[in-house]
Amino acid sequence: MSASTQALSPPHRDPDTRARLGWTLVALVLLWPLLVLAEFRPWALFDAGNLRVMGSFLGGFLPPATSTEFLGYLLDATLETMAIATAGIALALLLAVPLSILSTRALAVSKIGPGPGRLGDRMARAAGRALLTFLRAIPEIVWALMFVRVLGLGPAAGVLALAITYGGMLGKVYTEILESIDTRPARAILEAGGGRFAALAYGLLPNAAQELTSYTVYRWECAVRASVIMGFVGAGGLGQLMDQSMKMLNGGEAATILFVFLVLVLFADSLSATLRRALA
Amino acid sequence: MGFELESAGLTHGNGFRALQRVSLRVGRGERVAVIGPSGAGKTSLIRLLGTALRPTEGRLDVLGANPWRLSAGALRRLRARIGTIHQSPPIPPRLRVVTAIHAGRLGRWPAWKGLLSLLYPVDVAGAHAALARFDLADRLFERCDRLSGGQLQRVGIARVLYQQPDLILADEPVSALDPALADAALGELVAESARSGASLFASLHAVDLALKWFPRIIGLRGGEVVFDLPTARLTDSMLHELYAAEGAMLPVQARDAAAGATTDPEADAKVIRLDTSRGR
Amino acid sequence: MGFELESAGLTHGNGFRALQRVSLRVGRGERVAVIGPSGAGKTSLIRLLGTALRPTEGRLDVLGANPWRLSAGALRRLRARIGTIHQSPPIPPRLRVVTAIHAGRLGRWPAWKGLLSLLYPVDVAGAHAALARFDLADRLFERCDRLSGGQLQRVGIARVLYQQPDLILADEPVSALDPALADAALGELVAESARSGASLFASLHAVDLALKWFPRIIGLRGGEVVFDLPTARLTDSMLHELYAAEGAMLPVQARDAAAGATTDPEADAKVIRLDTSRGR
Amino acid sequence: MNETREPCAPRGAADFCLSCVLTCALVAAAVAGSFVYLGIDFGTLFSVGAGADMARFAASFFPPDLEPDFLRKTAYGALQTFAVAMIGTLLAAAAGLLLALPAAGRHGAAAERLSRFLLNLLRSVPELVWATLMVLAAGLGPFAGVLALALHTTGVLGRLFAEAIENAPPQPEQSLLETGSGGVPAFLYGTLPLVWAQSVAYGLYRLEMNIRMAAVLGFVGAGGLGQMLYFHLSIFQQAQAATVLIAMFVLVLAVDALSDRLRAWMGHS
Amino acid sequence: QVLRVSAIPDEAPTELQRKFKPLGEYLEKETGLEVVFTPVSDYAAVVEGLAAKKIDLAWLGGFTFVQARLRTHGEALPIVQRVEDEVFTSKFIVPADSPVKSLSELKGKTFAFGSPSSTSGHLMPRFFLLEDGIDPDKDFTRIAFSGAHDATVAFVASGRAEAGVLSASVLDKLLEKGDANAGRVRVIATTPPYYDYNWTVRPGLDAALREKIADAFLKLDPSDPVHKELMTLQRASKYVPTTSANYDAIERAARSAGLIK
Ligand SMILES: Nc1ncnc2c1ncn2[C@@H]1O[C@H](COP(=O)(O)OP(=O)(O)OP(=O)(O)O)[C@@H](O)[C@H]1O
Ligand SMILES: Nc1ncnc2c1ncn2[C@@H]1O[C@H](COP(=O)(O)OP(=O)(O)OP(=O)(O)O)[C@@H](O)[C@H]1O
Ligand SMILES: [Mg+2]
Ligand SMILES: [Mg+2]
Repeated sequence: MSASTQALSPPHRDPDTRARLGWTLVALVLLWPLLVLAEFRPWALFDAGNLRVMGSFLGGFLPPATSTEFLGYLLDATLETMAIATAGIALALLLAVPLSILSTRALAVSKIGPGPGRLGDRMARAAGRALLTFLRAIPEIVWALMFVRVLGLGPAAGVLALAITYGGMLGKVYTEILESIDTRPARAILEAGGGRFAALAYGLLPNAAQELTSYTVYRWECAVRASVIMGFVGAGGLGQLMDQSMKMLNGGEAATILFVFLVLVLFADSLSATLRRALA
Repeated sequence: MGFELESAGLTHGNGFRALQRVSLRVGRGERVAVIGPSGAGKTSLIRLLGTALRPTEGRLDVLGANPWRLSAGALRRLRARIGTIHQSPPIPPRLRVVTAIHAGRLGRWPAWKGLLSLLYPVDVAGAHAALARFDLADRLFERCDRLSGGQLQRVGIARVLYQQPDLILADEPVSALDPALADAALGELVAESARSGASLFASLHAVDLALKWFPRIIGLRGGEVVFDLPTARLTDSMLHELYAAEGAMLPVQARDAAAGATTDPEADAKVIRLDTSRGR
Repeated sequence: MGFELESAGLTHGNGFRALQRVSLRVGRGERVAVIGPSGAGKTSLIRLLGTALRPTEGRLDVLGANPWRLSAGALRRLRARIGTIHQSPPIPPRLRVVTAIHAGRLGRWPAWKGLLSLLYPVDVAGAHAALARFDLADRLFERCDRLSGGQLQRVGIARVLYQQPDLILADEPVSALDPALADAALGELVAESARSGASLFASLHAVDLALKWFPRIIGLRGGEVVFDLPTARLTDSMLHELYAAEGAMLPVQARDAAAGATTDPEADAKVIRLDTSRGR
Repeated sequence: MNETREPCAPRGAADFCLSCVLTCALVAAAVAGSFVYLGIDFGTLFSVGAGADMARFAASFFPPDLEPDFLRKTAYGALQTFAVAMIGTLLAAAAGLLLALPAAGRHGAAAERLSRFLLNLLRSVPELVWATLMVLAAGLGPFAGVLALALHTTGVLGRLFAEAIENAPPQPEQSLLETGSGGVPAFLYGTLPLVWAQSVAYGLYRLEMNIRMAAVLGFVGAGGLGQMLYFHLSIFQQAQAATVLIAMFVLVLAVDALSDRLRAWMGHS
Repeated sequence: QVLRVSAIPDEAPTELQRKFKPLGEYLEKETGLEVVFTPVSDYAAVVEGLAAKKIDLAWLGGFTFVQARLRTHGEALPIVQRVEDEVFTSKFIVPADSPVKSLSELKGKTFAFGSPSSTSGHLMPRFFLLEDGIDPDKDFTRIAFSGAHDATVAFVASGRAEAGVLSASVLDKLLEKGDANAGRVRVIATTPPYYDYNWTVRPGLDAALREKIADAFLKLDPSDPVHKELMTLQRASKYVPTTSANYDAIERAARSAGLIK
């Protein structure tokens, strides 16, 4: 073997150095115009005037609003928001699960080799991915306006809009999670003649189930926060309430709503922890 | 027919040429061992035969068909007839042993059965029988990450036997087992091949086991077949030559240091001792 | 002193008792091999000594200190002096070989050096030298998932030698290597121990290698020490007994079937042949 | 040889996972309950005119406004949106990683609780609220948007990173800790290479979300595509809105392609 | 049989809902239909709802009506409006302690409109600013859309924007209520009058029903205490019939301000 000659003169330079240095430089050079465009001025934060304005606003957060009328609104809004989020995520899963199974590379038997049917497979995968991208690249509000034409004002249009965009996002993230774990077990099953679902269930899910679940729960939590968009088409909820109080700079109400948000997030977090433990 | 290779070659993605000019023919029910130094290409060869990699040159025929000319469905059926024991078993750590064994038959089972078995093991008795052959019956419902190295390797073997393939490919199937168990496990593999008429093609580091259990031995070095002989015609010098190159490349000063400092008078004796009669 | 165990025991999380009543004393610079059937507790013992697991009973002393009484900092310094070669090297697949080797010295290096080395390898020459001892110098900048099984195992050994520990624990360090290379690699380990005065404690499946390179052998079965003797005083019958139990448990009818069908007249010869003189 | 082992009995029935079934039933009940509570009727969605109606709505976006002047404005908006989202995400990724380590339980239980609560707090305040606060703190303009995105995204990425870290196989890092390495280097050598790809994917994915989220930030003067979309949709300038949507689409596609490329480069087939 | 009603969100949706409650009950009584009010927070949703015939009756701003008219090919019909809506104005405000005295001094400042589709909060002020030689897109350093009239006051009062504009009637209402934010702003200019809000019915609504609804509004009499309360909430002193042609001027203004292409 030729190694003996190399052994005498060890390569003292990492062959990757140049590429790494180059990419770092490129990144730095590109960062500069971005900072300019975003008007990055951290010192503005410490401007005395700004601090005073913000301080007095934050002061307005106390005491939180606790009038019974407002709490009544809040309870209604919370229930409605949770229902919208749950229904939306449920529909989103109907979209996301098949599409992500379709577009996960680790489940494509034709990638091995590559073997027969790779053209069709590749096209199906590309179509799946394109559909996912399309679904989530169009903002919720546009979908919502479209469904308003058919379903009228109210939660139905909001739920559908949520389902479509979140379906696109969940599908993409599911795909990425399935591809980023150890895919050798799934591959071994495909190599032993197993099908797509078998490889998914026996090869990928045991390792990925926890992460998939916790991401889904996180998305549910996002859907709760996204109720501001649902408000656009008459499916009120917490987000809309929050939006109003912030616009009116009504700190007390905002504080109460924020507290509800925090409670919901903590709930989602413990739900996710419980599910993860169950799946461990 | 088991399989046939005609001047096949394999170049890895990074341009490394792992196999070249390999021509082999293994008949139905035949038992062949492949031996060779580390990095010789044994695993690559087995992955080629398992249709996990596609030869970059030459022709490959497995179980009477050229896998890379088959339709997707036919390839899948072919793969279900090939069982591969991997060097380190590709089993998700969280899977239970019974499920890991069932995964072997996913190629034959309809999809619903595979999915059902994940919820409720459908063939406990079959999995139990396969495990019992390797002294592991009591670990049926254990999680795979609670097994010792040798136990996990045996689960990998049991899974392939449970698959009931027509061609068994084994990549160092007993590397993590003690001599007695290694011998017994190879005995099981040989017995299975004899019982079902499946061809058995195994790569082995333990030359004595290869000589004991296999009537035909193939020597591989640097990606090429060095010899392909009935066991009886294999000579000591052939084996020496097969493993020689690498011994010679170990830097000499380190060995000298060892020899100088060690208290064991045998440490500076001839390092490579291969004796075809040992273990027979 | 190397280490000392006094009637130590280990019970795993699921209540499985992997070790019991183990008393051992290994001096500085001493070389000891532990052998025993699969599931005997070899890996458990080595993890105990490597302070990866805490004994559930008894007393443990490593390098003159009880690790579980030390402060966090002192425990860390102690661990930096223990090098463990794992049964399957726990190296992230995407790491490059040079980085994987450098990881061995993280315990000695200040944090900044470890961080820097991730970007630009700080000690290419050192890593190169460590690899060269195992005939792998030319794979310095390769990614670990592009290595063969044996190559990866050698990277694991080289990493521990690069660490320069005072106690080398090796869990089946040569299971994926061919006989010649296995012998040479053990030779390197022994030489290192002789040069640096480090104790060497290795579990081995290959009894012949254990007998050849180690002056003292410990037999482990069912979590208990069966014998602990100078190599010279080990008898054939002791070895037979050590491995006997499991051979007896393999179902007999399968063996018979194999013997009946096989063409190899030796297949039904005595299965377990252990000869203390072989390999010497 | 191992008397402690229980004799093997195929106890398949005992393995039937009761709590799994209960959980599934609970989730199903929650979903059904939600639909009932909202009184949603999707019936009209499948009525005769529905498809045509939606198609008419979609058709009203065509053809998009391609006048050079407007294109220039859109391009500038797109750049600014990208810049705001990018800087916000970068800041968040750095902060998120720092908080993820204690949140994954690496520095003791107290640190875990604290950092988890901090992450939850950051995340439970929607971008919009952060934006309002940041406008007060830093004045009207894109920088307020950057800060708002960064604060919220820190909470999100911190949590996602922490879970990815918890899910990664522990052996590599464990083995380094056993050689006495410090916590941070052990993480960098043992776990980071395993979670790197997934974390970058999450980061890029969040970048994409933030590009879209800039739509909501538009009205606090953070400008960019978001404000344009809001403006043109509000006054029914569908042609202009279509151009903005296309620009957003292109940005999302670009980030998607970047994500794919990066992950392939990091060695995932 | 239901009458589906909505309104543009020129104020907070909960506020709209509260205001609508007595009116809804009154309409229920007068028409004999069940009245369902859906508050939304997006102008476009109301117009889409009207065009898709998912809403029967909507409270629209002048500019929103013009958009609805275009979107339904002239078939959306305005039926009634308050007398105040015939001479509507907008007011430009600055923080009380600002040195600014006239519109021309606003150049180089940050400026808050209401919603982009608001007549009094965006369209007409923009039109009159343009006539005064101020191009909002070029002459203000930054434009923010607060989303609602009362939000504009909050924006300006808190210093988030250096100036803003809103409907005169909302500002008056806030001042009456003694709103804290309204006390912290100062009016620097008022626009000439124009036609604004009206109640519009969807295309194809049964003519008899349309008449019934219009009559119900026109019948409202401030001397009746029940009606009085309802009208105070709506800030109406009297309802008068209106026609589509009244809004042609707004359409022209919108075209010249480039908001309709
Ligand atoms: N994915 C890959 N990309 C690039 N090179 C590879 C890849 N896999 C293996 N190789 C290289 O191909 C050669 C043969 O590898 P292979 O795994 O077949 O060896 P082997 O005979 O099984 O060795 P061992 O006994 O050590 O397992 C090795 O030099 C290895 O470095
Ligand atoms: N994490 C764990 N939880 C429960 N049981 C375990 C765990 N790890 C190992 N065991 C059990 O402890 C026993 C000893 O395991 P250990 O890994 O020490 O065996 P070993 O001697 O190394 O065997 P091998 O030669 O097969 O590697 C085995 O029976 C194994 O099933
Ligand atoms: Mg191999
Ligand atoms: Mg072990």
